[in-house]
Formats: sequence, structure tokens, C-alpha cells
Amino acid sequence: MAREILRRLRSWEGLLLVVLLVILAYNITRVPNFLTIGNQVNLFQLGIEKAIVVLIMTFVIISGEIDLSVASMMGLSAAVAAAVFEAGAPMPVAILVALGVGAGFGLLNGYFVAVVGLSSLAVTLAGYVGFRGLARLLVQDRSVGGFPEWFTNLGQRGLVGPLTLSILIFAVLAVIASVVLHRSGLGRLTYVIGNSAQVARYSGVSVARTKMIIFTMSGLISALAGVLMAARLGAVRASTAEGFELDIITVVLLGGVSIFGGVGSMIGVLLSTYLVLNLRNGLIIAGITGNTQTGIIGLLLILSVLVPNLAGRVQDRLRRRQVDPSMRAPPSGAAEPTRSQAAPG
Amino acid sequence: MGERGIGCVLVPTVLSWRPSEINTTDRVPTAGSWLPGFGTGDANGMIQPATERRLDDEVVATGEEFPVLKMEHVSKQFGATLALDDVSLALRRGEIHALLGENGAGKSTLIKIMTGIQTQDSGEIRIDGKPVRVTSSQDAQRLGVAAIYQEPMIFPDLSVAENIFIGHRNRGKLVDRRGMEREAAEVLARLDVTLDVGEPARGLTLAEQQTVEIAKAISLDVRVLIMDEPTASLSAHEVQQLFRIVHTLRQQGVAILFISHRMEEVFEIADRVTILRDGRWISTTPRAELTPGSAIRQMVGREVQELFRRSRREPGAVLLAVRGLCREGVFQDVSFDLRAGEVLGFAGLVGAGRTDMALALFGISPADAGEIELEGSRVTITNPRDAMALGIAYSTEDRRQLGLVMPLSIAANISLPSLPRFLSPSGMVRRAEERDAAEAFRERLSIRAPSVETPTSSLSGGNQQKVVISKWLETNPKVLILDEPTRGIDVGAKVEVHQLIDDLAARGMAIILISSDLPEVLAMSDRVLVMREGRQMAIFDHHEATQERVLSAAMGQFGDILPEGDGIDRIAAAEAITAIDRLVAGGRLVDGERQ
Amino acid sequence: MSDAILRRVRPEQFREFILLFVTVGLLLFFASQIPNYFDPRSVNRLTTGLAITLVVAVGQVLVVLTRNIDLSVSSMVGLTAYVVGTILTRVEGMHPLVAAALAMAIGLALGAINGLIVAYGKVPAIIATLGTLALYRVVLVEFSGAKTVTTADLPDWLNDVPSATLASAGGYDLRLMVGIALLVAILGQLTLRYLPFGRRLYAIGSNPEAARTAGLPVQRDVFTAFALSGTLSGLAGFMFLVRFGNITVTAAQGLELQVVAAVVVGGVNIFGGSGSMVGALLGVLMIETLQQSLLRWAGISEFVKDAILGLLILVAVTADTIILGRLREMWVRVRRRDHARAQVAIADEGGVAHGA
Amino acid sequence: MNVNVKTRRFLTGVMCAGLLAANIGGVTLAQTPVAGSPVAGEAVTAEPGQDVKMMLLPKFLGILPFDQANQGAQEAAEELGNPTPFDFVGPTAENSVAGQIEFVTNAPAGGYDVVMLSNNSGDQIVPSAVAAQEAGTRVVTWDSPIPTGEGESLFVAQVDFDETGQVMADMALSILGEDGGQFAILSASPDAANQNAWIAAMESALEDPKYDNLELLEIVYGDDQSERSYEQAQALISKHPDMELIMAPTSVGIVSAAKAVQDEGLCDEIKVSGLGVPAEMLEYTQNGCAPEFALWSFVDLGYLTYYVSYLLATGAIEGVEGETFVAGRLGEYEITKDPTRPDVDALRVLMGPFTVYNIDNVEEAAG
Repeated sequence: MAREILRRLRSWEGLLLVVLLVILAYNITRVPNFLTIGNQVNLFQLGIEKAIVVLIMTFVIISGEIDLSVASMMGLSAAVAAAVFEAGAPMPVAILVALGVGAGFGLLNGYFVAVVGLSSLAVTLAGYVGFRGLARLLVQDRSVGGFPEWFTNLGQRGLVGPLTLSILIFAVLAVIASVVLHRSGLGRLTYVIGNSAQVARYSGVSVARTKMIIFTMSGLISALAGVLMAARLGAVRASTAEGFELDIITVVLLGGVSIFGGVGSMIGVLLSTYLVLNLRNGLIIAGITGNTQTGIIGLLLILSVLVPNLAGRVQDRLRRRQVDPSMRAPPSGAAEPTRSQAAPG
Repeated sequence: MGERGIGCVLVPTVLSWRPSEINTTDRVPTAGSWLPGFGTGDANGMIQPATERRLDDEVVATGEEFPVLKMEHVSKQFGATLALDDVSLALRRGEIHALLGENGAGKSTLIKIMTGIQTQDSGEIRIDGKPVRVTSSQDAQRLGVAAIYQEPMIFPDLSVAENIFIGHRNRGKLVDRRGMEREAAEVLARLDVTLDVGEPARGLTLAEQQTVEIAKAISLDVRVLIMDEPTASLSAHEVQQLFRIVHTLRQQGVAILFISHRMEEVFEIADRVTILRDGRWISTTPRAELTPGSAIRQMVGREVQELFRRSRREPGAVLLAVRGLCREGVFQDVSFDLRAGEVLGFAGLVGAGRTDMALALFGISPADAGEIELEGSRVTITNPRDAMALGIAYSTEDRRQLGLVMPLSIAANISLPSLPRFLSPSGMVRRAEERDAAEAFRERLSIRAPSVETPTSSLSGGNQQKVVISKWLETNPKVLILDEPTRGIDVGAKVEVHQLIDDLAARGMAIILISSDLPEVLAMSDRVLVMREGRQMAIFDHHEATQERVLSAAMGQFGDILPEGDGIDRIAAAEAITAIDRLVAGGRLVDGERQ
Repeated sequence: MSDAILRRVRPEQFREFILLFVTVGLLLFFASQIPNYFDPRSVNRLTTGLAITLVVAVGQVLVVLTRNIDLSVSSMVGLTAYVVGTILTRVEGMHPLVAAALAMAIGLALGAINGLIVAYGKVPAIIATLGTLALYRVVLVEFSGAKTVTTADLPDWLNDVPSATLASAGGYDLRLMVGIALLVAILGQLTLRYLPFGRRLYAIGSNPEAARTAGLPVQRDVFTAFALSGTLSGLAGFMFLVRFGNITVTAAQGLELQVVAAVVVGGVNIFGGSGSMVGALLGVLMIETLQQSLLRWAGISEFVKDAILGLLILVAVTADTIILGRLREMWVRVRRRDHARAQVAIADEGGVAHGA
Repeated sequence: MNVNVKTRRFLTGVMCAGLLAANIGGVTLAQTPVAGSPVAGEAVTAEPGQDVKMMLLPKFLGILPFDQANQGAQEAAEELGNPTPFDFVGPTAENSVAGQIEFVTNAPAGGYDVVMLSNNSGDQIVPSAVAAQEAGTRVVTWDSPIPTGEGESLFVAQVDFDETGQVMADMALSILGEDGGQFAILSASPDAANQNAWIAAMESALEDPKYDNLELLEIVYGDDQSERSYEQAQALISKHPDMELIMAPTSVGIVSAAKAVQDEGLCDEIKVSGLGVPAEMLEYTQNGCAPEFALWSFVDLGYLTYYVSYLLATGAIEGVEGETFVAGRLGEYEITKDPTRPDVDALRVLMGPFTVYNIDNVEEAAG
């Protein structure tokens, strides 16, 4: 049992847990009311849309692809909801249209990646520019607000106790995403495709269908996050959620998901989500400026891979033996990846 | 658009040759005659002991009494496993030294230590008698030690010439493309090979890539060349070409460490044989003093039959009928019947279109003309799911890249093609059922693994192959296509796979066996279909199928000797076959080719 | 496309032509929409505009060839531009070449850090450079103390550089900056083609494991590629300073995506091993043409432009991929046929010899 | 750098124009306090030395105007002897909106008494500002207000926004002359609330027949990035051969546009104007590329904002309409309703005034 715990601790998730505990300890000692429910809710609230998109991005990256268009999609769905609402439709209709647009464009991304066979980097780069452009087209230079109160309340006020709708949605989606990724057929196929789309194809798996499902979900969830963001902020501008994609991808990678696909766990990603939220919260409360926050997270990203690598090497040198193969290596090897990467398509 | 490719519209010049149409003299081959080198002995082989002696004498005369490379009491431990336990080995100048052992015997570790990829925990490496430290590939290169592997370490985006010279230092400050290509051509000429040296390596066949690797080693003035299963992916013809090169090298004084699972190759080519088992040195014996049987006994530590003999029985009704199947520019006009309980062997050179044909049947790259009938009704197959729904399964030749999701467990790999059956209504994987199914296969196929949750990456080649076959058996196929099922797996596992094929056929499964291991095809098949250049050359009944005939068909000599035309003249055909047989009898066909 | 041509040239070599074809198509389209599109001034502006991106893209190609990526380029450009700008405002009479050398030295240092982390620290490039993308920007913000570098503070010669012209024909200028960028691209192409280092970059990206077993100095080469990417980003930073003069902490932000897009569009395989500077040049040309032309397209609203840009990127990439795919299919077919024929020929030859 | 003195000196002309235009525009400037002039009622004076934890939160860090505001606030902080130094923090430029919301949301947890906010998040900041107020943290906006005024204690306005539009229109007229001509606007981002307000004010000012000969071609956006603004300016030059003026109401945009015009060698044909920092514009004003531009003192703005916030946090003023106070060297101010946000219930303190810079005064202002 003790050995099992030790093994877990030496895994990627274990490392994240240790870092998280350090940050928590630091925050608790430095920030008087850090552990209050209010602050914890705040902490989630501020990054909740990113946290939601992180869940689906985990699937995208494990399947060996990337979706750069998520943040633009958040902006677009918010803009669509606002524009439809402004045009006189009731808010629920506006929300449905926004979600539909998200799913539709997600499907389109998936189609170009999975069926036409373009690189997802290129396709979603086009989406990154194009969706933002559509949002801009809809909202132009205005700020659209005046949403019904129930809608903004959903984003701002606690629904169950202090927990807002977004937090509840995140919690539910996190559970669903964990179960789907680790227990369902779709999750299994996500890993299979991420490891080798060829093996999947030679096993009769419809790679295209699976990828299209994942990209459609990515569009849909991003759209949902966009709508939730509109509710939280109470107003929509074309620049809503601009630049979120890098934050989202950073959290996923920090969670131990390999950018080359096939490797990663939802636990790791959830830990890294909580870790980053905590870190930002602590830094902001400590009065650290935005650039430095980003820099610290960047540094953490590098160190989290670098330190275990270096430690491993030192350990190696000390023992002059190969590392116990049961110890799972963190995602590494982009410099000299041992696994050949099948380019999509 | 210029001339059209060899389209299916062109006049089929293929001879549809069914066994019933030919009346030949019964030539049941003996085991010895299929296995080059076994029965024929030195007289027919290329090994000339005289040369060997002379080389050794020279060595003594120049006072170089030390072996080129000597490993003394080398041990290496990984975690709890002792991969090498006090192994000693000496390679002499101009010697072909075979290294035998089952998977996990420590061969790979030994090679990795020699080439500096890993470092021994204890023991010593000596080159020319002087102890050296080999801690990196560069060290090994400097010391004149090079290795080529089963999967060639080729740079697909670079040209052939660049592949040969990329590792060279001191080739001047600038890349002299012309000079390099000229020298590359020279090196290749030394191997008696012509390749377009400016062409990117991506387009080369495996055999050609291997040649490039050898050329790379030679260009570095290699003194010790390690060949790790170089023949595993080669056709018989290509193997002979490779051996010719190996002999050339040997005559130039290179020490060669040769590793192969094919016993007949080892006995054909090696001067001395070292056997490892469980990380320990068992013996080093001159080839002449060793028999295949004793070698296998030493490797396995028990008696094992060398080659499986099938139980022959009458096949059932026609299950799969293929008529005039085509894929433009790849293969054309393939027609055959496959009966329940029958094993149909596919023989031919690598690249003859056998795998493409299988891929068409499995829907990976669908045929663009021709008919497929399954159990009497016509079917269309446009993707693997169509094929699977019809009960066709295809076990790939490339289990690493196409067969297994390496990091996933045995259970997950086995359930993959039939995943929908393991899902609950809510789409969850029913883990218990999955495990049970995998467990059943683990027992039935004796997959050696701690549990079905073990990642397949940690299995040996043979056990990986069993997992690949299991995953297709789990789909309950009617037709099972096995593409190179025994490539690169050890003797014990090979026999088990053969046993399994026989067993499956006995239960009424129709099996297509694609193999470049000719003795295997001949031993296992009820009938043998030979392909060449994308065309079906012949189908032989198993009692007609001799190594020579199949080889001749595969290499196109039937086409030359047999009269053309629709109606095949039986007498002429029979005469032709006799002629071939006569030719073959004079010496080994492929050897004669270049002499 | 006749078989004879396909025998000689690989589809990848057509790639540049396809790109050129698509780009020319775009140019003609915009020429029909934008008045005076091809007049000397417009052309001069457009070519000057792509100089900086091109220099960075050349560095990026070196890195991408090795199956890595450098996302930190924009921060390196910004940081270098700012630091050199600040130094120029404080140090009187610094020679332009010294300033350029300084910029490249700073870039080299930053690139070397990336290289160390990736090649020797074995951190995946995307993680390492995503990190330094943020870190270098932080250094810039901290260093700047929220000041901006302005043209007024800079020496006069700096202001003359952007319009400095190397050669001119009928009003069409070859501006110094464009000349430098082209020179860098040509040097890059020569490096890739004629230096052992360049060939090794292809080898490493083509098959990293084989590169290691072949005893190639993989770590050193990957390190060098990153260092060079940094150095070129430094040079680009200097050009940035010269061209825009006013440097804030946001300088060059977002450039990394533009460069990666240009490189990907230019046919450099994002998984390493294949691609050329010519491709990168065309990629930059296409992306910049798209962006710059959209800015000048009077017929459409400011708010539609990004949407159109996204669509055009998608169209261009799709067209390129589909055309290339077709060609590759034809190529494979021809090669296979030839190969099969050759094999048979060899076998036949042997047979005949034997029979004789 | 102290622009204060000059600011006063060149006040008159601009103010006259401003008053005129404001009246025409139907907005009364009656409440506009002129700095230093006495205001009715008893002006509150700050009691120094009190401990107030404050945050100065600009749109983002790294551009000169915000740094000048920081200098001004520092100056005020020293005068008032607040033992706790304020935090000058900001989000990254690309994460400005979300980053500001994060800072405001977390401010109560960080124990801040006041957040001094140059709002870049439009109404999206409202929920977090309201929450901060509820948790006892005052939110004082400066430079850029919260459009609806919700969650905002009061707004320290640099100048009257309508006046900005007027000044821009006048500068355009003075550069293009009576014959008029074509001009284009190079703004920051389409979401920049200040710029949008100023441009709107300018457009309504242009409706006056006096400006009939001025033709506004289009509005483009440079996202407050030098390179983007430069390219936009170049594109404008290509697109509109007859354009004679680029009006850039953003300090980044105006220098970039001036540089673009200068690099094209077109300073004689195309002029640049707008809002710019003298130190950055000196060269272009001297060489005639940008003969006229305007700005207020960001140093003073920071100084005043600090004073107001300090007074508010210490309870010296309550932040209601009609209160007057003394802001150190800047003199007395009154809290009034914000006339530029007539639809909502918002308060402001108007700093003023504008300074128009030209060849005569720019060198002195640049310091």
C-alpha cells in the first residue's frame, strides 16, 4: 500500500499534487481569507469558462490534434447570442442558436481535419482568425448588454448556495469528461487515435467519425463557455475571451497531456486547472501584475518538465542504472521524440 | 495526362492457372530441400572454408592475435531483471558470427552495449585487445562498430546518397552533392547494387533501405557489422541478395554479428554460432559442429519441433470467391476461391501486391474493379467496417505501426475491433467482460504476460503477434487474413502460431496466409497463390508447390517459359515446369543468378 | 501532368509551384478589386511589410525541420527591439552595424536558452517555448518600466533605413530591409542545401531515433537551430525597431502565430523532415499578401476582414492540400509501376542469364 | 516631466472652442470646474498619513500615458504620506479585459480599500465592480469609465469627452484649412470605449456646417500596437490617394501613423493629428508631419485620481454629488453628475483641461 502511494506520488499527477499543496500552503498563510467559500468561489468563477473548455481540449489533444479556435468560438457564440437577442428573440432561443453555431462550426473544423485531411493546426488557425472575425462582424465596435436578469444572475449569483451555474456545469462536465475519457468507448478511441490513427483504421475504427465527434463537442462546449461568459460579464464584445486559447492549452499540457497525443489523464488536467486557478488567485491578491503572473505560469510549465528530467538524469548517474520502467515519464521528448508522429491525414 | 497506368482495362496477360488445369508429376518436397543450406551442405553453399582459413592465417601472420571485438563477462541489469549475466563473446576478423536466442535472451541488450546505446554494469569490451569504453553511438562509430536493424534506421526525407554519408564527419565544410552521389554509387557498386542515389529514401523498399544501411556502415570503414534480424522483412530473393553482400563484406575482412530467427539462414551463412538463453551464454560452436535441432534445443532449453506439419483434411464449401479484382497501378485481375477450413498461402516477392490485395479485401484501400462474393452473394467492401461486418479480418504485417496501440493494455487491444460489443447502452466499456475475453485468449494462445492489463509495449514480438491475432479472433471472422504472422518472432512462438493456424482451419475458418517465409507458406498452406508485379501468376496445390516452382513463379520465369495465350497447353506447361525443376536442381536458383 | 515529368520530380517539389500558383491567383483577385494594386508604391509597401516576418520565418523553418517549434519568437523580437532601442537612446553614436550585431547577440542569448531547455533539458519544444513566450515578455515589461521607445529618441540614421533602397527599376524599389530578408532566406536555403548542419536538420526531423543511432550530434544541432532562430529573431527585432520606431511592451505580440501559419502554409512539415526556405518565403508572401491586401480592400467593411482572412486561409490550405494530394497519388502510382517493372526486369535478367 | 504649467498656459483657446462646441452640441458645460477656480461650498482637505491600501489598475502595463499616471499617483502618495505604498498592477495587453476583471474581483480578498481603474472592459466589469463595492472596496475610475456607471464610485475624467471630439474636429479643420479635404481615423481597438466615445463626439461635432468640407473616409483600427497601426496607416495611404489627414485619437496610433507618413516621404501631402504624448511626438511636430495634436496631462490625472480615492477611502468625502475637495497642487474640484453619460446615474470629477500642442509649445512640453 505504501509502495502504491509512493508510486502514485512519483507519477505526473503526484508531482502536480505536491506543487498544488505548496501553492495552497503559501496562499493560506499569505491570504487571510483564502479558504473562505467566497474566495474559493471567486477563484473558480474567474477562470470557469477556461476550465470548462480545458475539459474538451483534453480530448482534442489526447486524440493527437489541436484546436486553436476555441477562444474565438467562445467570442463568436457570445456574439451570436447577443446579436440574436438584440434582434428580438427571447434569450433561450439566442442561447440555443449560439450553441448550434458552436456545434456547427465545430463539425466544420472536424470535417476539414478528419475528412479532407488538413492539419488541425492550419484548420483551427483559420477558425481562430475567422470566428473572431464573424464575432466582430456581428457585434462590431459595440458592447451588447441588457440581457434579462435571470440570464446575468445565472452567471453571477449562486444557484446552489454560493455556487454559480457555471461552477455547477463545470463540476458536472468534469465528472462526465472523466468518465467518458477513462471509461467509455469514445474515450478509449480517443486514446487509440491519439496513439496511432493508423492502428485505429486498421482495426476498423472510424477515425474520421471519432474526430468529428470530438471537434463538434469542442465547438459546442466552447460555445457553451462563451454563453456562460456572456452571462457572467453581463455584456458582450467582439473581443470576448480573446487570447484564452494559449491559457487553455497551457493548462492541458501542464496536466500531463502529451502534445503528441495518446497520453494524459483527466485527474492530471483537473489538478493543473485547480493549480493554475490557485496560483493566479494568490498572485493577484498578492498584487502581482498580469505579465508576471503569466511569466510565473510559463516558468512553472517549463520547470514542471525540466526538473523531473534533470532529477531523473542525476538519479540515473548516481545509480548507473536505467530508471525503473514502472515510473511513468512525464511528457517529454519533443526534442527527440522516440515515437514517430503520424501527421494527420 | 500521359499514358494510363497499368490499368485494369489493359489486356490481362496473367495466367490464370488453377491446379486442376495442370497435370504434373508429383513432387512432394522433402523438408531438407526447402531449407536452403540444410540438406545441401557446403558443396552447394557459398561458404568456402579455405578462404576462412586463409584469412585467419593472415591474422596470425601479422601478429594480430586478438579478435576484433571481444566482450568479457558483461552484465547488465534493468530494475529487477538481469538482462545479461556474465556474457563473453569474441568476433574475429572476416567471420560471420551468428547470435541465436529466443526473444528476451539478451541479444538486443548485447547489441545495444556494443553500439554504445547502453552501457554495461560490469564487464569489459576490448577492441583489438585493448579495453575501450563505448558510451555513445559516436564512440561505437569511431571504433568501427556499426549496426543495422530489422527496421532500417533510414531518413526518409534524405536522398540515398545522403543517407549513406550523413553520419560522416570531415567531409568538408560544404555538402558536395555530386561527389557524394558519385561516392555513394561507388559504395553501392562495391555491394554490387544499383540504386538511384539521388532519390529520396522514402520510396525505397525495405530491402533497398537495408542495403543503404549496409552501404552507410561500409562507407564508415566498419570493422564490426552487427545485423539484427536484417532478413525479417525481406523476401527470399532479397535475402539472397543480402547474403551475397554479407559475403562480400566478409571477404573484405569485416567481422559480422548476424542475428536471425530463421534457422535455415543461420545455417546457411554463419561460420560460428553463439547461443544465449535467459541472459546467459550457452555455447559458441563452429557451424559445422552444430545441427539445427541442437541449436533450437539450446535456445529453448527443451525439444521443439523445427517446423510445424499441418494436419491435412478436405476443405469445406467455397466461402470467399474473388474474381478479377483490380486496383489500378497496384494489382490486377486476381481471382481465387477460398474454402472454409482452407489455408490459402500468398507467396511472392515483397512488393508483389499481396498485401495490397489483402488491404483491398479488408477495405483499407478498396479495389476499383472485380467481384467479391461471400458465401455466394456479391458484396462490396469500401472500408474496414464493411469487411468486418462480412466476417473478414486482416491481421497486419506491421504489428508495431498498424497492429497494436502499444501503450494500451492487452485487453484494450484485443477488444478494439469489436469495441461496440463491449459497450454498455450508455457507451461505457464493460471492463469485466473485456478482461474476461482477453483472459480467455491469454490462456488459449498462451500469451505470456503478467496480466491482461499489461501494456502490449512490454511484450515480446511473439506475444504481441498473439495479441494481434487474438483481437481479430475476437471478431469471430469467417475469413482471416494473416499477413506475415511469424515475422521476427522466435522459434517457440512461431510454432505456436502455426499450431493456431492449423487449429483455426480445423474449426472451419478460411485463412489467407501471406508470408515471405517460403518454407512456412509451403508447410502451412493447402494451396499457394503466387503473385508477381501485381499479377496473379499461379495457384499451386500444396503437393505441387515446391520452393523452386513458387520462386520461379514469383520471379517471373513462368511467364517467360510458358507459352502465352488463353488456352494453356498442358503438355507445354508440364514441360516448362520440368525445365525449371531441372534448372533448379543444378544449383540454387537465386545463387546462380549473378554468378 | 505527364508520367515523364512525375518520374523526374517529386510532388513535394511541385509544392512550391502550387503555392506560387495559389498566391498569384490571390494577387490577381486583389488586383481586380483594389485600384493601383500593382503600382510601384503599393508593391514597395507590400514587400517591405513582409521582410520582418520572413526573417523570423527562416529561423522558424530551421527549428520546425527538426520536429520542434519555436513559439517564443514574438517575445524575442519584441524584447530585442526594445532593449536595442533603449540602448540606442542612451549610447550616442553607435554604429548601425554594431546595433544590429547587438540585437542578434541578444537574440542569440534568448534562443540559446530555448535551445538549452529543449535540447539538453529534454522539455518538449512547445512547452518550453510557450513558457519562454510568456517569460521573455515579462522580462520586457519589467525591463521597460512601462516606458516606450520612441523615434524621437533614436538616432537619425535609424529613420532613414526603412526607405533605404538597394536597387530600383521603374519605381519598383528593392528596399534595404527586403534585401536583408531575402539575403537571410537565401543564406538559409544555402545552409539547408549545402551545409552538413543543414542536411542534419532534415535527418533529425526525418527520423530522430535514427539520427541518434547514426551518431549525429542531435542535441547540439537542435540547440543550434534554436539559437539561430533566436539570432534571426534578434535581427528581426532590430528591423522591427527600424521600421516601426515606436516600441511598446506589446511589440510584435502575436507574430508567432503568423510565422507558424506562414511556415505551415509554406509546406514545411510541422512534424519535421521536409520543407524549404523557398516554401517559407512563399508562405510568408501569401499570408502577408492576404493580410495587407485585405487592409487595402476598400470594398469591404473593417469588421468583415478577419472573417474573410480566416476563410481565405482555409481555402488556400485546402486547395494546396488537395492539389498536392492528387499529385502525390499520381506519383505513387507511376513509381510503383516503374518499381514493379524494374524488379521484374532484374528477375528476368537473372533468369535469362541462368538459362543461358 | 511636468506639463502642468503649460497646460494652464495654453488653456484659453481650447477651452473657448470647447465651450462653443459643447453648447452647439447641446451639452451644457456649466458644471465644468476650471482647475484652480473657487467652487462654492466648503472644500474638503485631505488629512495625510492615513493607512489606505490602494491599487492603480490601468488597462495594461507598458505604455507611456499609464506610466505618467503612475508618476502622478506616486507624487500624490508622497504628499499624503500614506504608509502603505499603492500597487501599480495591470493585466497583460492581450488579456486586458479578463485580467482587469480578475484584479477587481480579487481586490476585496487582497484587502484593498480602493481600486483606481482605467476601465478597458466596458460593461463587462460591472458584476465584479459591484461585488467589490459590496465587499467594501471602492472603485474609482479614471481615464475610461464604466459606461453604465454601475459599481463605480465616481469617474475622474481627464477632459470632457464631448470636448475631445470638438478639439479633434477643430484640429482637423485647422490642418486641412477652409477648403477642407478627406481624412481618416486610426483608432485603437474597436472595443476601446474612450476612443469610441471621442470618435462619436467628433462625428457629431462634424455635423456643424463649419466642417462641411471635411470628409471622413473611414475608421480603421490599429489595436494600440505599433506595427498594426503602422500598417493600417500605410494601407490608408494606399487606399485613399486624396487623403490629406490621419486623425489618431490614441497615443500609440498617432506616432505610428506619423512614422508611416514620414517613411513614405509624404509629410507634405498627408498630415497626422490626434491625441499624443508630446515627448513621443516632438520630432513629427518639428518636421511638419504632425503639426498639431492634443493631450491632457496623465501625470495630473494620476495625481488627482489618487487624491480623490484617498479622500473617499478615508471617509473625508462620501462620493456624492456636490461635494467639493482640494486636490493638492491642482486645487479645488467638485463632484458632479456626469453629463457625458446622461442616461445613467454616474458621477464625475472633471480634471481638464486640454492642451493643443504645435511647433511652438511641443518642445517645452516634451521636456
